[in-house]
Amino acid sequence: MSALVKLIDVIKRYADVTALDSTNLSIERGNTTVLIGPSGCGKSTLLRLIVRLIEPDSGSIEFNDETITSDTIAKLRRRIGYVIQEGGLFPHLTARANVLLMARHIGKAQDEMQNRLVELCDLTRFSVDLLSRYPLELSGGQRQRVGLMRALMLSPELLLLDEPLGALDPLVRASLQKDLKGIFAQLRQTVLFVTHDLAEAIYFGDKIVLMNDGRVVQKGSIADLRENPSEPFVAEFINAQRGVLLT
Amino acid sequence: MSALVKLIDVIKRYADVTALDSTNLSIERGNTTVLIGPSGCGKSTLLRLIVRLIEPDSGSIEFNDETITSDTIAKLRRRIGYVIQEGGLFPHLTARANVLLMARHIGKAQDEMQNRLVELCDLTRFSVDLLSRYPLELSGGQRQRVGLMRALMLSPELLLLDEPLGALDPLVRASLQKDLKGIFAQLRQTVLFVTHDLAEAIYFGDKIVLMNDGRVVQKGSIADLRENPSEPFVAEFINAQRGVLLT
Amino acid sequence: MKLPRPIGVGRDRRARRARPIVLLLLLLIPVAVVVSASANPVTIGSKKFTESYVLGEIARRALNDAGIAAEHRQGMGGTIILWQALQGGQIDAYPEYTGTIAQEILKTGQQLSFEDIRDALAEYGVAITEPLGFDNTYALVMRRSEAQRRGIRTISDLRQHPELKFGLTHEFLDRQDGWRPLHERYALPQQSVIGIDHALGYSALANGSIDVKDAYSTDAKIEENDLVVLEDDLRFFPKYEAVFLFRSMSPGAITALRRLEGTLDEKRMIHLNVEAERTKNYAFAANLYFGPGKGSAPSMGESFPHKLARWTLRHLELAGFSLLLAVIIGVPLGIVASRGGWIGQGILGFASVVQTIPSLALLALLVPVPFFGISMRTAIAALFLYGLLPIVRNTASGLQDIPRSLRESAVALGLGPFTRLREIYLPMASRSILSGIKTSAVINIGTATLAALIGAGGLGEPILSGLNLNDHATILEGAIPAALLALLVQWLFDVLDRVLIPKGLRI
Amino acid sequence: MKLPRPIGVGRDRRARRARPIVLLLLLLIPVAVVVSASANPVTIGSKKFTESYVLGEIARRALNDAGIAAEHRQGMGGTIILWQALQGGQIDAYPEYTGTIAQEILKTGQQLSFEDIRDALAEYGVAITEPLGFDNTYALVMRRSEAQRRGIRTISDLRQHPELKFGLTHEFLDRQDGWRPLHERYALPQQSVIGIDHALGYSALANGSIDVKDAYSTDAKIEENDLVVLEDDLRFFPKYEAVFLFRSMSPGAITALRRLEGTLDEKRMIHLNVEAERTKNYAFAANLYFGPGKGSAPSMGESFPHKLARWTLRHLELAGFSLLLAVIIGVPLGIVASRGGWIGQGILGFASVVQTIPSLALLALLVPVPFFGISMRTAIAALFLYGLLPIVRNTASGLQDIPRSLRESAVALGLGPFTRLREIYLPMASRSILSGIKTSAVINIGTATLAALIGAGGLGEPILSGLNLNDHATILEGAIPAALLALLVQWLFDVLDRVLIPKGLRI
Ligand SMILES: Nc1ncnc2c1ncn2[C@@H]1O[C@H](COP(=O)(O)OP(=O)(O)OP(=O)(O)O)[C@@H](O)[C@H]1O
Ligand SMILES: Nc1ncnc2c1ncn2[C@@H]1O[C@H](COP(=O)(O)OP(=O)(O)OP(=O)(O)O)[C@@H](O)[C@H]1O
Ligand SMILES: [Mg+2]
Ligand SMILES: [Mg+2]
Repeated sequence: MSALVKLIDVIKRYADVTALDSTNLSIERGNTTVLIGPSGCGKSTLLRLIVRLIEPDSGSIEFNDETITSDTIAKLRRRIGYVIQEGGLFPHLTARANVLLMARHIGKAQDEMQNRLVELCDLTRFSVDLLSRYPLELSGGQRQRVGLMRALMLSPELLLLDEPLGALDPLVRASLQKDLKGIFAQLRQTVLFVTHDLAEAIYFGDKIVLMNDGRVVQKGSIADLRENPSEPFVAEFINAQRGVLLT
Repeated sequence: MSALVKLIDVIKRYADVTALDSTNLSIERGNTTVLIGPSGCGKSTLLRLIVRLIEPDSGSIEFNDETITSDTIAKLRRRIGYVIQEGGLFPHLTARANVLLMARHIGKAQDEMQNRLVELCDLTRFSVDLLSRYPLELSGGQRQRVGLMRALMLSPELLLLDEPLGALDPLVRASLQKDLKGIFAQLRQTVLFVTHDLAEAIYFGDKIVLMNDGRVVQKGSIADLRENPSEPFVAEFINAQRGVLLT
Repeated sequence: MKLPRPIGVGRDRRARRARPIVLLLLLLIPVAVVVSASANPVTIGSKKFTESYVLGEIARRALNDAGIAAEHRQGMGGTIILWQALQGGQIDAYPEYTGTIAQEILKTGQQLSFEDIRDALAEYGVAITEPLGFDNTYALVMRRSEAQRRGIRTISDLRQHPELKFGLTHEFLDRQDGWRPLHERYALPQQSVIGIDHALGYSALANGSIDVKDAYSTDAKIEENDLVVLEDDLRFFPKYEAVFLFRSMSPGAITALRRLEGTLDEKRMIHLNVEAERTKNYAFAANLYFGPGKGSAPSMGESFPHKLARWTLRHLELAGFSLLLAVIIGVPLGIVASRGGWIGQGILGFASVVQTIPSLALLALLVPVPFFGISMRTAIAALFLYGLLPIVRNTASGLQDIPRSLRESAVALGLGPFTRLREIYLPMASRSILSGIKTSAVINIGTATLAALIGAGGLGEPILSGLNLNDHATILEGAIPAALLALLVQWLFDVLDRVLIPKGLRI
Repeated sequence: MKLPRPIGVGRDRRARRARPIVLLLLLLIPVAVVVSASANPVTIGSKKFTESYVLGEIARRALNDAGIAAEHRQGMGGTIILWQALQGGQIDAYPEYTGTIAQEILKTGQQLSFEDIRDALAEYGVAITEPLGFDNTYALVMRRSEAQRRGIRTISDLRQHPELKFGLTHEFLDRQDGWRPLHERYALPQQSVIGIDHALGYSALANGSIDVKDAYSTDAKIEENDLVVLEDDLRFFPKYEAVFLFRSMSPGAITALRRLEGTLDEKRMIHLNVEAERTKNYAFAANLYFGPGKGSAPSMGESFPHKLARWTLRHLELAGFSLLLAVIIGVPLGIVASRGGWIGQGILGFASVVQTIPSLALLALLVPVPFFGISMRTAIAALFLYGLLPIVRNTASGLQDIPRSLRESAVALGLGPFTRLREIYLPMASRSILSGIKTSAVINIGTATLAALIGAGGLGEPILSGLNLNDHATILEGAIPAALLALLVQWLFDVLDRVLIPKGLRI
C-alpha cells in the first residue's frame, strides 16, 4: 500500500521545546491512521506541520511523493480536510457559511452544495435549523460538528482530524463513529485521526501510532501494541483508560 | 443532605430555542452531581445560569437557601470555581498569571500562592516549566489543565466543571480522575460535573442527572438509571458508549 | 456635480453576506471619477461679490450669444485667487478693476494710466479689454432730496455746508486713502464725523441721523435708497474702472467679450446690482443687460436656507469624496502596514508626516501643480491626505488583533490570500476599520473648512469670512451646520455599523 | 517649564505585568498639574520683534533693580494679542507706540494728541507712561557720506536732488500713509522709484544701486550701515513714540517703570537694537541701557539650532501635555462609550462635534475665559479637545472587539468590574487603544502649530510667519522638524507597543 503523506526526519522546535523530534511516519492511502499519546506529546504539531501552518525546522514532508514546500502547499490545502482541535470556526459567519466557505469560493453549484450540506447534517446528527446560527449561539458539541462538516464538505483526499468527536455525547458519538467508519471504508478515505479515546482509536485504527514526548514510540495494530509493547510506557498507556473494554 | 444550589422552575430561552425548560434540580452539599446528556441539551446553559452569566427567563436559583440575584452573585462567584467548556484562558496572561489571577486580586500571600500552585501542577500532571507560557503556546490538553487549576486555585465551595477532562489523554485522565475523586471525598467538595464519558460519570457521580432537550429526564444513581429507566431514551443513552464497561 | 453618496446605507439585511467592505469600496469608485472630468468651454471666473458675479454672467451670456460655449465659475475668491487661476489657465477671463490691477496685481504705488496697465499686464501674457464704462471706487453719497435742496453736486460743494453730519465706515476712517487725506485735500470743514457700520449707515442716512456716508460708487443700495453720488471733482479717489482680463482665447471669444466695452455706465451697473441682490439670481440680472424683455422670471433669491443648503452640499461633497478616496487608498495601505516591516513602517510614517503638514502649506504645495490648481480637486486631495492616518492605522491594528487560531484556520482551509482578506480578515477587523473611518470622516468634516481658502466653497465660507470679520454670528452659520454634520455622520455610521459589522461579532 | 515626558518609555520587561496602561496614566498625572501653576510677580509682555523684546527686558530689569519681582514673557504676538492680554490681566505692562495705540487700539482715523490717547485709554482702565524718548516711525534713510556730501538733512532737502534713486519696500509703496501721499506732500520730483525687499534694500543702498530707502527710525541697520535718518520736517509721518501701557500695579512698580520715561533717544535705542540683534541676547542689550559696565558677557546669541531646540521643546510640551490629558480623559470616556446607549452616543457625539470647531474659533472661545486667556493653557486645552476623538473611539471599539467568551470568563471568575477592566479588558484592547493614541499624538503634533496663533510658541512660529511672509524656507524651518517629530512619535510608540501590548497578544 502506498503512502499518501510521508514525514521524513521531521523536527520541530518552539524556542526551547522540541515539540517533534526526528520523526518518520507514513500515512497510507485509503487507511485510517490513529494518532494517540499523552497531552503535549506533539500530535497537533504533527498535523499542523502537514498543512504547513508551521514550518519544520528540518526534514521534509511528502504528499503524493512530492515534497511539500510553501509554494505547493497552497493548492494542496484544498485537498486536505482539517478539523482543528479547538474548532476554529469564524465567529462572523453562520454555521452554514462556515461549512460552505470553500465550496462557495471554488464556485460549486448551489444545489450541489445544498445537497451535500443536508447529507452532512444527516451524518453528524446536526439539525438543519441550527445552520443559520452563529458559532457563539451553538453548544460546544454543535460547534464541533460544524467543524467536522466543514472539513468533510469538499470530500478531501486527506482528512486530518484533531479530536473531532471529543465534545460529543456518547449517543451522537457512537452513531457518528459508525457512519464515519462506513464512509471511510466505502470511499477508501485516507485519514489521520487524533483521539484520546482508546476505544475510538481501536474502532477506527487500521494502524495506531503512539507518540510520547515528541517521538513516535510504536506503530502498528492494536494487537501489536498490546502484545509487543516496545517499551513499558506503551502498556501503561494502553491500559490507562478507565472502564475501556479492550476487545 | 442539604442542597447547596437549588434550581426552581428555571426556564431559559434564546430567541426561539428553549435551552432549558422548567427545571428543578438540587445540588447536594459534599456530593458530586454529574450532568450528562446529548450535545445541545442545555448542560452548559445550566452552569452558566448558576454563575449568572445569563439571566433565567423565569424561576429562581438558590445558593445556600438564598435566591441568587444580580446583586448577590458578584460575591458568590468567588466561592464558585468554574471550568468553562472551551477554556476561557486570557491570551495576554501566562498560564501562571491565569491561575493566580483571583488569588493575587484578593491579596493571597505570595508563598501561599506558590505552594498551592505547585500542588495543583502536581495534581494535574502539569509541568511547572510550562507555567510561564502563554495559552497560545500550550497544547489543547495543557490549556485544559490550566483552566482546571484556575478553578481549583481558591478551593471554592462549589465546583462547576464543564467537560474539564475532555482533551486529556487516558493516562493523565485516569490518574487525574483518581486524585480528584480522592480530594472531593476528603474535602467533602460540592461538585457539578458535566461529561460525555459515561465511565467518568459513573466513577464520579454520587448522583447522575440525565438531561435531554432542555429537560431533566432522570436523576439518581447509575443503578437507578440502568434498572429503572424513566423512558427508553435513558437506556439508549446509557448503552451508547462504545466499549464502556458498565460495572 | 452631484451630492456624493458618502457611504451607501442599505437596509437590505442580505448585504451583510455580500462581502460588505469590499463591496462598499467598489461601489463608490465610479463616483470618484467624476471629480477629474475637466472642461473645454471658455471659463469665466468671478470674485466673491455681487457685481463680479453679474459681470461674469454677462460675459458668459455674451459668449453664448456669439455661439461660443462658456461657463461661469462664480465667486472663486479674491484678487489673488482669480489672478492665479487666470495665470494657471484654470479660467480664461474674469472681471477686474484698474485700481485693483495697479495696486494688488502690479503692486505699484503710483497711479498708472490705462496704457501703463495694459503694457504691464502684457508682460504676464494677460490682455485687458477697454473699460466697460463704469468706475467702482469709493464715493460719498447723500440723500437725493437733501442734495438737491442744498444744491450739492460735487464733493467740493460740501465745503459750504459745515453742519452736515458724516457717518463713515470704520474701514474708510482707517484707510490711508480714506477720510483723512480726503478731508485734507478738499479742506472739508465738517466736525461731526462718526464711525458706523456700513449697513447701519444706510439706515442712519435714511432716517436723517447722518447726511453723508461713504460707499462704493456702484453699490446697489444707492439706487435702493434713492441716493446720489457726489462727483469727485478733484479726482481724489483712484480710478477703479471695470475691465475684463483674459488670456489666450479664440478671436471669436475676444470679439464677443470686447463687444461689452463702454456699454455699462454707473447707473446701469447699479441697477443690475440692485436686481441681482433683490432676486439673488445673477443670470437674471445679467439678462437685463441684454434687454428688458429677455430676463427670465426672477427666482426667489438666495435665501439663508438656500445658501446653507449650497454650503452644506458642497461641504458634504468635499468631505465625502475625500473620505471615499481615503477609504479606497487607506484600507489597502493599512492591510500592507499590518504586516509590519519596513514597508509597513514607511506607510504609517508617510501618513503621519502628511498629517503634520499645515493646511495652508499643503495647499501652497498643491495649488501650483497643474492638475490641481485652484479647484475642488485640490481641496479634496488635501482632505484625502489628512483623512488617511486614522484609516490606515486602524485597519492595520484591527487586522493584527485577529486571534492567531482563526488566522490559521483560514490558511488551513486553503483559501487564497485575497479571499482570506475579503471573507475573513476584513470582516473580523471591521469594527476597528469602521472606527478609523468614522474618525476620518469627522476630521474631514472639520478640516473641509480649508476648502474655502482656495474658493472651493463649503461651510468654511461663512466660517472664514466670520473669522476675518471677527463676526461670531457668521462663524456660527458655518460652525453649527458643520457640528450637526458631524453628529449626522456619527449617527449614519452607527446605522452602518449594524450593516457592516457582521452580526456574529455583535452577539 | 521642563520638557514633558510625553509617554514614559521603559526597558523594564517586568513593566508588562504591572497593569501597564493604568500605570502609564497615573505616572503622568502629576506632570499635568504643572501647567496650571500661575505666577505672582509683575508680568511684562512684549511683541514679536527685537525692539519690543529689548524694551520688555529693560522694564523687567528696572523692576528687579527696584526690588520688585518681575518676569518677561517675550514675543507673545501682535498688538491685539498684547492688548487683550493686558486687558485680561495675563500681563501687567508692555511696550507700545502712540501711533499704534491711536490706530489699532483706539481705531481713530485722526492723529490724536498724547493727552487724547491717555484719556481714551483710561476708559479701558489702562494707564500709559510718558514717552520713553524715541519715535519709531517710518523714515527715509540715506548713506551718511552721501547725505553729507550733498548737504541733505531733511526730507524737503530731497526736492533739490531729482536724480536720487529711491528703493522702497513694497509695503511702503502700497501703504496709504506711505510713498504716494509722502511724495505729494513734499512734492518730491524723483522719477526713479523701485520696489525692493527690505533686507535687499540695505545692500542696494550700500553698493549705491539706490540712494534713499524707507526704514523704521530705530532700525538697527541704520547704525550698522552708517546711515542717516532724514528729518521729517513737514511732520508727514505720524508719531510712533514708545511708551509702556500698564494696568493696576503696585505704586513701587509704577514708579520703577516711569523712571524709564524720556531716557531713550533714537540713537540709543538703535544702538540697543544693534546689540540685541548682534548677540541675540536681549537681556544683554537691556543691560547696556543700565550702564556699559553692567552688561553680562554677550552669549553666543540665539543661533538657528538654539531657536530650533526652543521651538521643538515647546512643541513637544504642547503636544505632550495635551496628549497626556487626552489619554487621561479619553480612555475613561472611551470605556463608558463602549457600553453604548445614550451616554456612549453622547460622548462620541461630543468628541466629534469638538473636532469640527475651526481652530481659530475654538481659540476665540477659550481666550476670553479667565483661566485660559492668552496662554499655553489655552493651546493645550484646544489640542486636548482635538486629540480626544481617536482615543475615545478606539478605546470603545477595542473594548467591544473582545470576544464574548473571554468577557464572560472574566465575569465568571468573580473579578470586580474595575479589576476586570484593568487586568483583562484594557490589556486585551491595548492595541486598538494605542493605535488611537498614536493617531492623536500625530494629530496633536500637526495641530500644535495653532499655538503660535496665540503666542504660545512651538514650531508653529516659523510656520505661521513663513505663511504670512509667503516664505517657503521659513515654513520648512517649522514643518520639517514637525514632520520629524511625527516620525519620532511613530517610532517611539512602536517601542511602546512592545512594552504595552501584552506579549501573549503578539504571538
Ligand atoms: N446565544 C445563543 N443563542 C441561541 N441559541 C443558543 C445560544 N446559546 C446556546 N444556544 C442553544 O441552546 C441549546 C443548549 O446549549 P448548551 O450549550 O447548554 O448545550 P450543552 O448541553 O452544553 O451541549 P454540549 O454538550 O454540546 O456542550 C443548544 O441547542 C444551543 O444551540
Ligand atoms: N507556540 C508554541 N510555543 C512553545 N511551545 C509550544 C507552542 N505550541 C506548542 N508548544 C508545545 O509543544 C508541545 C506539543 O504540542 P501539541 O499541541 O502538538 O501537543 P498535542 O500532542 O496536540 O497535545 P494535546 O493532546 O494536549 O492537544 C507541547 O508541549 C506544547 O506546550
Ligand atoms: Mg493537540
Ligand atoms: Mg456544553
